[in-house]
Amino acid sequence: MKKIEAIIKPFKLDEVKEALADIGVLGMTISEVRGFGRQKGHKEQYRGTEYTIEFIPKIKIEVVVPNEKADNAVKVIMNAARTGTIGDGKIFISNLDQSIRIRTGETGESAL
Amino acid sequence: MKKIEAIIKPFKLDEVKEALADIGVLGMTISEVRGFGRQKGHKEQYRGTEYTIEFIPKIKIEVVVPNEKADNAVKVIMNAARTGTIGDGKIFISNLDQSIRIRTGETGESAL
Amino acid sequence: MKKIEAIIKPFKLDEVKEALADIGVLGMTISEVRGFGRQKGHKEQYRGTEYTIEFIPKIKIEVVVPNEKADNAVKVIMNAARTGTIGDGKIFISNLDQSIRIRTGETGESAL
Amino acid sequence: MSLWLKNHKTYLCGLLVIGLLGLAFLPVLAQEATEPPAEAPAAEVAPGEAPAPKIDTGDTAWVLTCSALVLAMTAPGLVLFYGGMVRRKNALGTMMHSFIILCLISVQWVLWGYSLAFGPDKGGLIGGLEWVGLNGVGLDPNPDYAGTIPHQAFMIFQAMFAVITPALIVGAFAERIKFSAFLLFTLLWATFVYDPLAHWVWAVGGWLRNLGALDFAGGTVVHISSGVSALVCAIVLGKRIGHGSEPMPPHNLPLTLIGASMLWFGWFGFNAGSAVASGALATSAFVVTNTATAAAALAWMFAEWAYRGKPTVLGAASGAVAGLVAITPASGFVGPISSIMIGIGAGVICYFAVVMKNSFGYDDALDVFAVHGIGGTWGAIATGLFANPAINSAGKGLFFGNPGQVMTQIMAVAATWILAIVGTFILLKIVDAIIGLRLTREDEQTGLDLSQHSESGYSF
Amino acid sequence: MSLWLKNHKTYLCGLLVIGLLGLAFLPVLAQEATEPPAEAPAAEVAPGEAPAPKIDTGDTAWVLTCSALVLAMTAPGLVLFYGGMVRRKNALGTMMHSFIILCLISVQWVLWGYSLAFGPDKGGLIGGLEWVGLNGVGLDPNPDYAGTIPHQAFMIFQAMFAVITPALIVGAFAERIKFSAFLLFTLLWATFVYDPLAHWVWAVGGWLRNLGALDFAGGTVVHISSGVSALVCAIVLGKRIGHGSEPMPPHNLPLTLIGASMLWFGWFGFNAGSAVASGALATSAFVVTNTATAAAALAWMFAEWAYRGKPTVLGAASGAVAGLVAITPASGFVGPISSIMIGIGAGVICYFAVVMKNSFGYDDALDVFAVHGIGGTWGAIATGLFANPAINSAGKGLFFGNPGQVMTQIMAVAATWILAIVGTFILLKIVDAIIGLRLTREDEQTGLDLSQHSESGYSF
Amino acid sequence: MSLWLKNHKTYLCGLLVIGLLGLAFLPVLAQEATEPPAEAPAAEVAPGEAPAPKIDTGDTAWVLTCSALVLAMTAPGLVLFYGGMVRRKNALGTMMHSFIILCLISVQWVLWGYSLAFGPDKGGLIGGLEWVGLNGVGLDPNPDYAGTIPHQAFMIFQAMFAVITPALIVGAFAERIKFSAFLLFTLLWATFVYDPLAHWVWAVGGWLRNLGALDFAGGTVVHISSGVSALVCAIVLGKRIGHGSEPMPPHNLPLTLIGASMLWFGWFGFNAGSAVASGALATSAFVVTNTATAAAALAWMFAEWAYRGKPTVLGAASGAVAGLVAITPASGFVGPISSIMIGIGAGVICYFAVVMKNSFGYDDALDVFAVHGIGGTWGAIATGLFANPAINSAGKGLFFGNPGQVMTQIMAVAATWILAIVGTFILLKIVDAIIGLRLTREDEQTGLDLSQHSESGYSF
Ligand SMILES: Nc1ncnc2c1ncn2[C@@H]1O[C@H](COP(=O)(O)OP(=O)(O)O)[C@@H](O)[C@H]1O
Ligand SMILES: Nc1ncnc2c1ncn2[C@@H]1O[C@H](COP(=O)(O)OP(=O)(O)O)[C@@H](O)[C@H]1O
Ligand SMILES: Nc1ncnc2c1ncn2[C@@H]1O[C@H](COP(=O)(O)OP(=O)(O)O)[C@@H](O)[C@H]1O
Repeated sequence: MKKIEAIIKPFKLDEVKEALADIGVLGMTISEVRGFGRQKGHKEQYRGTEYTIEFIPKIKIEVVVPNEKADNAVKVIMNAARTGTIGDGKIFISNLDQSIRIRTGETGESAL
Repeated sequence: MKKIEAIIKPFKLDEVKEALADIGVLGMTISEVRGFGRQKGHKEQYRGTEYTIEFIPKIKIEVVVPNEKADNAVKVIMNAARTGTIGDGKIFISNLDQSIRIRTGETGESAL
Repeated sequence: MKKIEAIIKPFKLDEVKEALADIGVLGMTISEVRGFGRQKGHKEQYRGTEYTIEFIPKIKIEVVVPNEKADNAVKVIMNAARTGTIGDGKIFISNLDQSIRIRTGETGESAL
Repeated sequence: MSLWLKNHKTYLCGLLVIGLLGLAFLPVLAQEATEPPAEAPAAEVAPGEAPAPKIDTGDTAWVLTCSALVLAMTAPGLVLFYGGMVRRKNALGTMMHSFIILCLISVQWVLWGYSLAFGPDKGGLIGGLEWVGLNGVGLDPNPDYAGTIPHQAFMIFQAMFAVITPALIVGAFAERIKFSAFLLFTLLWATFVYDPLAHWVWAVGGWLRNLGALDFAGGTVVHISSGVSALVCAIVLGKRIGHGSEPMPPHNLPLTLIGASMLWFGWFGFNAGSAVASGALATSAFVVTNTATAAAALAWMFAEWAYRGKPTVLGAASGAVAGLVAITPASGFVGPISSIMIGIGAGVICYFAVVMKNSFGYDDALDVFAVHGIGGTWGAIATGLFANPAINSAGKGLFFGNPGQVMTQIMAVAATWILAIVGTFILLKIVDAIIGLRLTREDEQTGLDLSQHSESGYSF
Repeated sequence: MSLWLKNHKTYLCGLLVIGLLGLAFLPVLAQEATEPPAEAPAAEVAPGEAPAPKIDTGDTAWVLTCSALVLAMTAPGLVLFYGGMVRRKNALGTMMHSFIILCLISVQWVLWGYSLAFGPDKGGLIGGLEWVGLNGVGLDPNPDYAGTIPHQAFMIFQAMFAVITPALIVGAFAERIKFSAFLLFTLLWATFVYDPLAHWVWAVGGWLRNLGALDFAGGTVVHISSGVSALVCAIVLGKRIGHGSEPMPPHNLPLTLIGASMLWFGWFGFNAGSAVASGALATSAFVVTNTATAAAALAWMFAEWAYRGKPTVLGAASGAVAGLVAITPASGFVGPISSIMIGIGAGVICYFAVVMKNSFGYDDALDVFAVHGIGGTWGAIATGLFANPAINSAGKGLFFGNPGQVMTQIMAVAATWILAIVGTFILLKIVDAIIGLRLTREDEQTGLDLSQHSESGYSF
Repeated sequence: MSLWLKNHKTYLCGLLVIGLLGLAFLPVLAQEATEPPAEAPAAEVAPGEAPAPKIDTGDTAWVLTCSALVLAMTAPGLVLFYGGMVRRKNALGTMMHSFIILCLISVQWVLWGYSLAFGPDKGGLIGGLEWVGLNGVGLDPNPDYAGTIPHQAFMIFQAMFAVITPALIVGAFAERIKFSAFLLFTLLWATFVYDPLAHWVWAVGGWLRNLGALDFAGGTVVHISSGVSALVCAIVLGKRIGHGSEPMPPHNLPLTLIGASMLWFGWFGFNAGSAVASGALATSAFVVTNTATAAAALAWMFAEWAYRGKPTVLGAASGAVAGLVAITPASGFVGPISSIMIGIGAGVICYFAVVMKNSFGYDDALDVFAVHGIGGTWGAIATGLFANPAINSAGKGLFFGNPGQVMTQIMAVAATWILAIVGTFILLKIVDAIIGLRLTREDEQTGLDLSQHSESGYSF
């Protein structure tokens, strides 16, 4: 199994979710993260002071898929999350030893 | 070393923590995530509009353990986190190259 | 490529970020997590009741670097994040199969 | 049929509440249409003409202002005070409790509550139905209650008291009651506990009033009654799931502190408005209210600091509320130095009442009993101690040479405790039988907001 | 040059607003300097002397109190009510809308708004410029409007109405308007829609006033005008990006509920203050305001419970506001039982107006039209039905034997709708041409807070 | 022993505060008991009887209402305004500062503060101890201060001023002061800086009052004194850890905006209530307060927009407060157009004072000096410019032909600056020696909420 982690722009979440559902990936876990990279942050000003907020809100999607589905999943995430502007984010893929469904104890791909 | 990531129902956190402590796992990191899967979300209604909130609050526990403790840790997490209803969550296990304790620079299992 | 995950004290974030930038690591993703370990939590009291809050706020930094930069990155994180007191946190290193830049589709180290 | 009933209990309750409200409704509509134009307030808009004989503009301005202030005690005051103290998942639902009581009792009071409480006396125990739908409650002063303001001004001022009393109770069953059951219980409690009690203490002919019990602004009627009823609720409903094992810290203490501030602000209306006129007595009540509250907040804070090592913000806020409660019955009878004593007493006594709660084991979630029940009892007795005839000739306490007053006060307290305990217990059992009081385990774990209202308080 | 213009449009707008404000500014400064000391209020500070002949201290206290209460409706009332309902990224920007309107119109009103609205009548349509800069608006009573309070007290009370009316509209274009465009539109709308309309209905010589239309506290002037204008704004601006596809839940409903509470609290000033005196009429208005509001909140809640299965907190809060809106024109004319009817009507009608919105497809983000436009229209007509001459001899409705009143009310409503639609449409087009109404796509996605104000509401 | 002392300093401070409060306590208790029943307010509740000779119900209603409004400025006004501006970890602790000052000074004022400030004059510098414990401060009017309201009404109105003044200072030492040190400092400052200053300016016999300095509602006494003292606090305490290097954005600006709104709302009581009567002068003060505030908010916003490119919400809120500050001393002396000038001046001057702060390098965390110190100074001088004898015969400024007034104003300002600087500096040094002013590094990094109060503001 592969674990795919995608850091995307927050407003793209719904599209990515739909795209994954379309290819039969029906589970995922997301979290709110903040990213730092090429994309410039924004300025905020409070009375006399100005701050540059360098960390930008992003959504991290974690989705575990069987090996054979990984490439396809990456592809649809990329298509759905892309706006073409800096800061669209990254996809990281790593290997997973095992996955287990807590409710039933099923393991491996049938746990997904 | 193994990294165990468990996505569980939030109100099970305390029980899981106790269960891990009982087998001598004394460190862990948790985060608030939202999950999408078989478990159905809930409806919210605001004036004329109804939304289905599909992402459900979950807790992700990340715990790094020596290889030989991994199976046992997975077992106690599973037992403590299980309610038997849909949405109990998943456990993902992956391999870790190295771990380091920042304070002392210790590495490997002694860093845990 | 290596994925480095560092759990650090929140007020050390800026220093770690600067330190990484100094060695040319210009992207990272952070999230707010809570940690449990040797460091003791704090007490809170509300009217008649006293609670011990065992989970302590931490920042998790995730940064993906080419293999050859990994050791250096770990070193600077360690130096920047260390206060020498309990709870300074951990660094976990694991292997990454692939990384992709969503905007361009670049893969591997050039995606970072 | 019985299955259908079971599934629709929640909804049936709605109908029940509507039905009860509607009962008194139709007969009085006609009455309004034919209401005699006893006086012509319209004259007021025509510039230059004299106002109706006895109405004093300053007194009326004051009582209307105070009525608005007392409304602000319930919403946003209590809404915030209680809403901030619960867990996030119950924030909205808890706020809704206070808010909807404001709506429900405002209508109940106009329809039949005022008549039961202040209508023509029946045997010292209850008002008659003569004033149902405010029939006969017009814009001329009613000298029995307030000689210089329109009768309806007195009525609406009292309405706000009828509103806040059940709203105080909600802290006891917070985080675990069914919304429909809560609605029905509130309506019944207002009708069968509050309205009679208000009659006993304040109405012309009420037996406790005749007894000579002193209660300037509602120590017994409002605070003891709600505090003691809260205790009964907490015991009958049982503990929240996880009580004692999981931490249940307040989700938003800034809201609670603002709520306490709004309570303080509004309480000037409550106490100083109870003079039902502007002037010296209102001023005196205003001054002692502020002083006792401040002293009580300091006392709670220092007591906690000494006992537990840290002065807390929630403690200071709670102490302020305890002080407000305790000075309420005394506010028209005592001077500033006495009010400091009453405040210090309230802060220390209520703090230890809160601390001791844990050893009794009931789950009065937001400490209504400790603050309003115990604080109100202390205030009622303190009135019997500190009442100074130089402030108000109507009241003379132990320290001013009238030991009998303390006994009278204790009798009034006891009567209130008994009515509250018995009445609340019976009503809870009735509502439990009809609808069931508690949420299902799953709904409780989900929280009031989603399970009862399909809403989330926050979406960050 | 034209590029420069394009890049600096935003800033130019600021200058424009300043300029417009400044226009009436300089001429009147001199006037103030030479203002004759017609009366000597300073006498008041000297103890023992008699106050100026006709000023009543109770009435003045009441109207000043009410002015403060109506201010609290806008800020913090509307600030919170609307601010809590938008998404987090627009929280501050939306709150700013109400807050800055308070600032902008407070100044506009003093400079020229009051003169246009209440100044010496020109053909029933508009006030003259005689009172620009409050020239001649002094501290003696003006018996045309209020015979027992200083003229400036009446002026400042009305100022708060002029403030809140455009502030109600902001719910319609929430989350997508440029701040500079918003500022300019507001200033124009206040001047060219609100001021004339206030003249028509309330000023001596106003044609709707002469017609005999009943509007005690501003059902047409304030609520229909803002509600209908809101609809036009929603249509002209178009939908928010993602409307209908993305969820847009309120980010902080506790704030909204507190806002509704503050609206309720402040509305006592709005309605009962409209008696411009303390006494029987103010009391009557106070009582029916509270009762109708409570009934409407219950009605909305039960309607929603029946129709959708759950009683919501936002529903109860919205129902309360609908009730406040509907009772506004009727508040000085009807009795308590009628007010329950009006409230129930408001709750049910406005709830279904909100539900039906979705089938029409415009994006009135915070339902200003459904609550204020529809609710106000219902209230205006209901005034023609329920006005009871026993309460106020100036008003007699259908149910009290005067069928003609309903027609008069409908005419006033129609006139208001027409002025609001035409005026708002033209002004929006003008502002769109000068500055452009909508945010860029990117700014809208970023949110008002960062894109318009470089601030974040929360930093947790 | 000395180790024990060191470890228990915090707690000792508590005792010290109690002790100080208690000092004046016991002697006066007996007095109250024997207080002669000089007048019988109880008569008021008996319907139909005439009120005490000189008390005016409208004036009393107004002053009591205003007292409640001024309380709302501190809590929830300042609680929210300051509480929203700090970082999350200090939210509760900062709110506590304002709240507990309300409690502490309410008691101090009754025990000895009022006597020091307004008691029988001793050499123009301080009041005597004759009125300690409100001995002799009864319910009959005191014509020296307010001839138509009970003396205690004047006293409680003034109490709210004594409360808010030290509460303004807390913005300067926010996020780094020890709670115990803060408590002691506040009590000393109120006693040794505020009380004498209030005497100088307002008491019969006070030397600045005799000099003819104009300060209608407390520009010098309240704002300059707190603003200048704040500067001293900021310098003596030093910068917060991380100041200048870490971002320290406000954690909850909606709260700050609500706080600013409540300040505006309550400030009507502050300024218009300072007429200590209802009527023309109160109305005039009310009108100019609203107008100046609005103008100042706009001015700050446009200044910032021009200077930094974006109009901010915090800027508008800050501008409103600056306007309120500046109009305070002028509010009973100037007309509406002048008030616009004063407001514009306040908005622009205070904005640039805030901007310039950074080049001086002190850490006045929430800009108390820039807003209250500078804004108050501008207001005091502006009073000398714009005071119009047509509004109030007691004041005549430069523009109305009296150049000397400006000099008098400058003298009053200078005297206030000197007292504030010297007094605050000495008191800080004393408190630092006894308890230590600053938190430990670790406590500061943890935040006030956990380190000082063992509480978390939010638990989301
Ligand atoms: N080396 C990295 N390790 C982990 N996350 C990264 C790394 N580089 C970038 N990111 C994440 O990807 C996001 C987008 O990266 P950025 O450089 O801004 O734009 P782009 O993806 O278009 O190159 C960042 O905000 C950050 O969350
Ligand atoms: N393929 C997946 N990848 C990552 N997380 C998943 C995946 N499938 C499910 N999850 C996580 O597990 C949670 C529970 O899954 P769900 O399908 O609802 O129930 P169950 O665990 O009982 O099968 C989800 O809410 C989500 O957080
Ligand atoms: N076994 C573990 N797996 C995952 N995270 C851990 C583990 N042990 C500790 N941590 C994380 O590291 C943080 C610091 O650990 P702690 O034991 O408190 O101090 P130290 O790092 O000084 O040994 C914890 O708060 C937790 O977030």
